[in-house]
Amino acid sequence: MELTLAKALNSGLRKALESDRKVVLLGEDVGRLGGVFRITDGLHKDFGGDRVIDTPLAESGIVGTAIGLAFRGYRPVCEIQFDGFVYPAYDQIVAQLAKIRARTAGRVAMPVVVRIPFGGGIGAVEHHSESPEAYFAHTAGLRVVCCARPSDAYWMIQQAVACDDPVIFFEPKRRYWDKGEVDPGAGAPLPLHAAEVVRPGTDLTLVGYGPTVRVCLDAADAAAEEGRRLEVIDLRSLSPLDTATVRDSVARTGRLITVHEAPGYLGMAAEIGSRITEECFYSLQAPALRVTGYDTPYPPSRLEDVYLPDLERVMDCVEQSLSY
Amino acid sequence: MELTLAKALNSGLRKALESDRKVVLLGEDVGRLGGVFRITDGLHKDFGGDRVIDTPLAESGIVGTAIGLAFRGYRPVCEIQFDGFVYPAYDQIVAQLAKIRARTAGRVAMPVVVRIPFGGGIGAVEHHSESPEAYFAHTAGLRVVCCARPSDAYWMIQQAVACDDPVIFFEPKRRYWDKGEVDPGAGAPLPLHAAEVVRPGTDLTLVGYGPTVRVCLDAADAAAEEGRRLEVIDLRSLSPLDTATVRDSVARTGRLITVHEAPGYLGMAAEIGSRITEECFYSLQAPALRVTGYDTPYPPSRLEDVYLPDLERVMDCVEQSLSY
Amino acid sequence: MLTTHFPTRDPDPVQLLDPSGHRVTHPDYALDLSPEEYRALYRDLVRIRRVDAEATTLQRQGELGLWASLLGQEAAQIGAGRALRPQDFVFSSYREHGIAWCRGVPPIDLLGFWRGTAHGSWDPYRAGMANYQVVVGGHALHGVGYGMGLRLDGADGAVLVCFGDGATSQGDVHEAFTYAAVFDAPVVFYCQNNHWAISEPLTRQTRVPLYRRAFGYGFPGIRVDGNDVLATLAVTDAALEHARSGSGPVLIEAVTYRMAPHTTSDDATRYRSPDEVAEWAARDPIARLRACLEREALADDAFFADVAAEAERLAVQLRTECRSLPDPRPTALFDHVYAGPHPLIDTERAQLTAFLDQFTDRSTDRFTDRFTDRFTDRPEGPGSWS
Amino acid sequence: MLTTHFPTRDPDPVQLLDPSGHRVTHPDYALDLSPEEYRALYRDLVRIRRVDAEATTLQRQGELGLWASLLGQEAAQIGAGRALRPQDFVFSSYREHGIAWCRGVPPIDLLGFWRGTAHGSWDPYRAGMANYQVVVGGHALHGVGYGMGLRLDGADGAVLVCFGDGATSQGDVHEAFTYAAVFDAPVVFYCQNNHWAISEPLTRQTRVPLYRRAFGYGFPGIRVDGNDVLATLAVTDAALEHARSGSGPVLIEAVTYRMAPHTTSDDATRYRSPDEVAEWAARDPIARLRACLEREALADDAFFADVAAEAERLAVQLRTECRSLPDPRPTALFDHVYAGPHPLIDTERAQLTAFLDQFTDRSTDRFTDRFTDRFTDRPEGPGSWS
Ligand SMILES: Cc1ncc(C[n+]2csc(CCOP(=O)(O)OP(=O)(O)O)c2C)c(N)n1
Ligand SMILES: Cc1ncc(C[n+]2csc(CCOP(=O)(O)OP(=O)(O)O)c2C)c(N)n1
Ligand SMILES: [Mg+2]
Ligand SMILES: [Mg+2]
Repeated sequence: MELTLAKALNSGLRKALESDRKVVLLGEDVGRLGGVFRITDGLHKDFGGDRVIDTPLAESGIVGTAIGLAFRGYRPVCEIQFDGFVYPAYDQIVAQLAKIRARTAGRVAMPVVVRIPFGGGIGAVEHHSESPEAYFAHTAGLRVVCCARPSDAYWMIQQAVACDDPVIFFEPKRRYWDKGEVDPGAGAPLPLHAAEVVRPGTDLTLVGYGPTVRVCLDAADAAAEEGRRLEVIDLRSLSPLDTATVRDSVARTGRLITVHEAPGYLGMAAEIGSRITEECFYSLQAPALRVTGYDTPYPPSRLEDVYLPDLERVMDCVEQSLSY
Repeated sequence: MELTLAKALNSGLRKALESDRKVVLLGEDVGRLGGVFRITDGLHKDFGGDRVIDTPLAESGIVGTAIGLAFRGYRPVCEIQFDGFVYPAYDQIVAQLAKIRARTAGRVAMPVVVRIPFGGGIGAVEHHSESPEAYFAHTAGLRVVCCARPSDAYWMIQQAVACDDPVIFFEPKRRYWDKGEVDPGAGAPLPLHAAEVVRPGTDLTLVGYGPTVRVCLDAADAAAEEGRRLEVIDLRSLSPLDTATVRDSVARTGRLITVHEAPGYLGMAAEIGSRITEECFYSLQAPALRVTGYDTPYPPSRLEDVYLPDLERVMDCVEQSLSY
Repeated sequence: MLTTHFPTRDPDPVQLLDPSGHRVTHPDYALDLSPEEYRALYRDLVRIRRVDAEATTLQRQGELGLWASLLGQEAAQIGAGRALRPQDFVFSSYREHGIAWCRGVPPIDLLGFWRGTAHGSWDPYRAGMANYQVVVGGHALHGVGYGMGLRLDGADGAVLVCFGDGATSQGDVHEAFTYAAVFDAPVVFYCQNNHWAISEPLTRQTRVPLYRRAFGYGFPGIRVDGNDVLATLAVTDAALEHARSGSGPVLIEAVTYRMAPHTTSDDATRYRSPDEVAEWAARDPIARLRACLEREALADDAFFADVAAEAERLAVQLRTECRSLPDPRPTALFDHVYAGPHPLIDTERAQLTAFLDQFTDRSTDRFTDRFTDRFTDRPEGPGSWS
Repeated sequence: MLTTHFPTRDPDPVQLLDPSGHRVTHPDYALDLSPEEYRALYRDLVRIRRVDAEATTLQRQGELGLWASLLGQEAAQIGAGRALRPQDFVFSSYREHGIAWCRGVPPIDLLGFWRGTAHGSWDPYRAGMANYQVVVGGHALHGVGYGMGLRLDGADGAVLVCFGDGATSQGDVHEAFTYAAVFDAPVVFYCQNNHWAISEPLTRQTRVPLYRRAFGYGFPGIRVDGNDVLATLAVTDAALEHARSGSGPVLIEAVTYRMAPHTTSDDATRYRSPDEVAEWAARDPIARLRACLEREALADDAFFADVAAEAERLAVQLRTECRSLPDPRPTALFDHVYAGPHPLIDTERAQLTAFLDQFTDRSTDRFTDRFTDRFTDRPEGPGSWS
C-alpha cells in the first residue's frame, strides 16, 4: 500500500506495540496529540496512557526514565520533539544510555530507541532544523540509523525497537509527507545496518541519507541527461557504517561524494571519506568530496535554501570530482 | 623559567585576571581548593570569591550563568572538573554559547572559555578519562583548542581569554606534571589557531594534539633510529584547523598519520584525513591513516594502556603507511 | 521585603481586580495609580492584542512561517512589563510579545523572527531584553548569570526571567533557582502558568501549584491572578524591588490561560475541551480592566474608540512593514558566526560567492523565486510545530 | 501515609537515639527491635567501617587507584540499607558501600571498580542494586524510570535512589523529582547530606535544609539524624512503605558528615577546619549505638570482642582477594559494548589481536609489566581526583 513516511512510522510503531507488551512510547505530546508531527497518532487511544506516555517537558527526564524502564525490562521508544532539543538529554544519551551495557559487563541491556525528527527545509524557527547525527555517531555504544523512504521507515523502526542496543533513530522531517509503497507482508528487505544502492551507476558514487537521498537521486537524474551515470547509495545506517557497500561501489566508480545537511566539519562525510580512502586508495580517481551544510549555525529560514545542499550544489561537486 | 603545564596554566590565568577585571573564573572546587588539579591554586586567595567563584554542583549552571555574565560584559572562564562531566552542560554549550553571537546578529559577544581537563592515562575511574573534543569541534560558533606543553599552556589560555568568541580549551591532564620552559617576557610565539611543526622531518607527517604530541615525538625518536625522519605537528587548534601547516607538511612528506585518544569513528583524524586528502590528493603516497582510541567506551583503568595510542601502535601504523 | 516563610496553606492568587472588574485590596500589595496610568495599561493591553491578532493573520496569509499567540496572557505580560525599569533586563521565551512591547521593541522586530529573516531582530542592549529563546528553559540560567553580573558591578537593576508552566520541568530552570538562591542574584522568575505546554496539561508538570517550588530553595514564591493586570503589576513591582534591594530571587506564578492554540501550526481541539476555553474566555483580562475603567469612570467612550482606532493603525502599519521586510543576502549566513577571523568561514563564504556567481550577476537572484513561495511551498501535512 | 503538608517551621531531624546513646521516642516513627536486631545493626556498622578502612589502606599501598570513604556515614547507610526488602531496587553513587553491603554485594566486588578491573563488578539484578554511578545525579532518573516500570508491572517493590548534598544541585535530580511526582513513582530519594561536596560546603548548594525541596513538588520531605542508625532505619522503612503502597515519592535528608577526605586523592585540610571535624567525631554513629547497647545491656563484652574479630577476618580476606583480582584480557575492551554483532568492533578486535600477536604468543604479556606498576607509575602531582 502507499503510505507517507510519517504514516509508515506510525504503522511501524503500532506493529511494535502490538508485538511486544514491553514496548512503551514516551515523549512530549506523544499522547492525545499524537506528537507534533502525528507520528504517534491514534496510539494513545488504542494502547492507553501506560504504553504511550506524555512526559513532563524535560528531555533528560525522557531518556533518563527510559533507561530506568529498560533496567526494569521495558523497551522504551523516546520521541525528542525536534533535533535542536536533544541536547538537554545529551548526558543521559552519551554518558549513560551508550555506556550502561559495558558498565554492567553485559548484565543490563539497553534496548532504547530515541527518535529524532531532524534536518531543515520546513521554514521553521531556530533549533527546529538541525542535523546533530555526528554527535551520536561518534559515541561508542550507540547505533545510529536514518530512514529516507516510507518502506524503510516502516521496517527500520521495527528493527530498531527489536534491537537490544540503544538506537538513535533519525527521521527526515521534511520528507514526512513523501509517499511510497510499503508492503507489510513482505518482511524487512534489509538488515538494519545495511546501506542500499538505490540507483546503480558507473561514473561516480553519491552517498546520502535521510533528506539528502532524494537530492542525490535528483542529481543522478540530472546527470543522466548529460550522459553521466551516477550511483546513489542510501546509507541508512550512520553507525556502524556499511563500509562494504560503499567500498564496492567506489571500487567500481572511482569517485565518491557524500551529501548531508549537517555542517561539513567533522560531519559524517569526513568519516566516510577517510574510511573509504583508506580502503580504496588505489581505485579513487578523485578525492572523496562532500556537499554539506555550511559550518555556521542553521540560519533563519529565509536563508535555508542557501544553506541546504541542493541539486545545483551537488551537480557542481560532481563536475569538480569528474574534473580530476 | 621551568614550569609544569599545570603551573603554566595557573600563571596564565593569574595574568588574565590581572589584566582585565572583567575576567572571572567559575567552577566546582576552583576556589579554596584551587581545583582538583590545582590549576586555580592561590587565585581565590589573591583575587577573592567574586572573581574566583565556587559554583553549585551543576555544569549546565556553570556554563549557563557564564553566558549570562558574558551578556553583562564579563569574560568568564569555566572549569569543567573532568571531561566526562561536560555533557550536562552540552545544551548550554552547543545550543546557546555557540549560537548567541549569530542569534543576536553580532550584538552580544560571548567571550567565554570552557576549560576541560581531558584524556586518559591517570588510572582513574569511569568518566574521568574521556576525549570529547570532536563533539565540540563539529559545532559551528565554537573555537576549540588544546595545549600540549607548558609554554603553550601559558600563552594559549591567555589568548583564549582575550578572544571574543567562545573557546573550548582542552588540557591534557596526564601531562599536567610535565615540565617545560616558559618565557613570560617573550610574548605569545604563535596565534591561537596556528599549528606548530614541533619536529621537522621528510618521510611522513605525524599529527597529534594534547597528550599525543609526546607520543608522536617518541615515535619520531624511535623512527630516527631506523633512519626514518618523521615530521611532528602539534595541532594546537582543533577548530578552526590550521590546514595550511598540515597541508604544506604533507605536500612534502606525502604521508599523514593523525594520533588521538578519542575513538576513531568521526574523530578529529577523520576530518584531518578528509580535508588533507582533498587538498593534497596528488601528493599523498599513502592514504591518511589514524591511530586512535578504539570505538568503545573508555575502559576500566587496568585496560587503558591497551586503549591508548602508544609508541608501538604509532610505529605499527608508520610501517603501514610507508608500505604503500 | 517579601517573606520566605512556609505558608500554612496555599493562598489565593493575589488579586486587585476581581473578575467582574471591581477593585479589591490585598494586604501585601497596594497599588496606587493615576487615571492616566489606568488608561495607559488598557491601551497597552488592547494594542498588544491587536498586534498579536495581526501577526496571526499574517501567518495565515503566508507572510510568517509561524506565530505563537499571547491571546489571554496580555495582563500577565503587560503588568510584569510595566513594572520593569530601564536598568532591568529581561530574558524570555518566544511568547512574550507583551513584555517586548513594554521594553519598546518595535512590533516589526518581533515578526522578523517568525518570518525567518533573522533569529533575533532587535538589539538586546537597547531594549534591555534578550532576543527570544526557543529552547524551553534555556535562558533561565542566562538571567541568573546576568543578575550575578549586576551584583558584581554593584549595579541597581534586576532581571526578569519569563517562562511557562512547561518550562518548570527542565533541569536548567532548577539550576537557575539553585544558583540564584546561592548567589543572591537579583532575579525575578516569572512563570506564566497558562495551563498548557502544547498538548500537555499542567498536571503533567506538577502535582502542586508551581509557586511552591520557591520554598524548596528558600526564596519567596507568589501566586498572582495572571488575568488581572493590576495584580501582576503590583506583584512584579514588589518582587523586582526585593531583588534590586539585594534580597535575592523571587518566583512569581502568574495564573492565566493560553486562549489560542500553542502556535499557528497547532490544533488545540485535539486535546482540550471547548468548555474549558469558554470558562477562561469569561475571565478575559481586557474586559476586566475595561469594566473597571467604566465603573470607576476612568475612561469614556471616546477613549475606547480612540484606543481601538490606534490599535487598528498599528496593525495596518505592521502589515505594511512585514510585507516589506527584506530577505537577508545569501552570504549573511556567515556574518556574526565569529567575532574574529575564521579561515573555514572565509573559505566557505568565498565558495558560496563563486558558486552563486555561476548563475547570475546578482548573486541573490538564484533564490528569489524560491523565497517568494517559501511558505506556500511548505510540505503538506498536519502538525503542531512549536 | 506520610504527610505532604507544609510544615510551619523546620522540624528537628528525626532521632531515636540521642548523641549519648539514649533511646528516645518520636511521634511519627516507632521502631521495635529485638536484641538480636540491635546487635545485627551494630555488627553491620563495625564491619562496613572495617571494610572501608581496609580499602583506604589498600589504596595507599597501590592496590586501588582510588577509594571514596564512607567514614562517618555508616549509620546513614546501614539504616537505609536494612530497611530495604528483596523486591526493592537501589540506584546509588560511588560512596554507598554500606548500602551495597546490605544488598549482599561481596566487598571484593566493590573494590574491582576502584582498582580498575571493571566499571561494574556485581550483577545488579542479583543484588537488587545498580552498579555505582560516577556522574553526580546521573542515576536519579534511572531510579524513577525503574519505579515507573514497577508500577506498570503492578509489582510491589520500591526504589531507593541515593545521592549526596552536592547532587541536589544537578538538573537531573530535579527532573527526577518532577517525573516521580507526576507519575507517582514508588521512589525514595535518599540524600546523604554529609555537608561537603569535595571542597564545597552545603551553603554552596542551598540556602535552606534540603528536605524542604520535596514540598515544592508536592511529596513528603523528611529530615533524619543520619548518625542515628535507628532513626535512618525507621524513617527509610516508613518512606519505602509509603512508596510501595502507591503514594508516590518521598525525599529523605539524612544529616551526617563525611569524616574522611572526599577520596584518597583529596586533601581536606585545604578547605575545612579540624574543629568542625572534631565536632562531628563526637557524634560518631558507632559509638552512639554501642553506648545504647551497653546501657540497655543488649550486648556484652564477648559480643563486642567477637564483632571486632569478625571485622578483622573480613579485612584480611578482602586484602587477599583484592591482591589476586585478575586483570582483564586486552580484548575485553570490546566485550559488552554491543549486544549484537558490530562490524567496527569486530574489525578493531581483530586488529588489536593481530597487533598483540606481533609481540608475543600470549597476547596479554605485552602489558603485564606496565600493569604491575600501574599505580606507582602514576603521574606525580597534587590533586583531589574524584
Ligand atoms: C527544550 C525544548 N523541548 C521542547 C520544545 C518544544 N516546545 C516548544 S514550546 C513547548 C511547550 C512549552 O510550554 P510552556 O513552557 O508551558 O510555555 P507556553 O508555550 O505555554 O508559553 C514545547 C514542548 C522546546 N522548544 N524546547
Ligand atoms: C556531573 C559531575 N560533576 C562533577 C563530578 C566530580 N565530583 C565527584 S564527587 C563530587 C562531589 C559530590 O558531592 P556530593 O553529591 O555531596 O556527594 P559526596 O561525595 O559528598 O558523597 C564531584 C564534584 C562528577 N562526578 N559528576
Ligand atoms: Mg504553558
Ligand atoms: Mg556531600
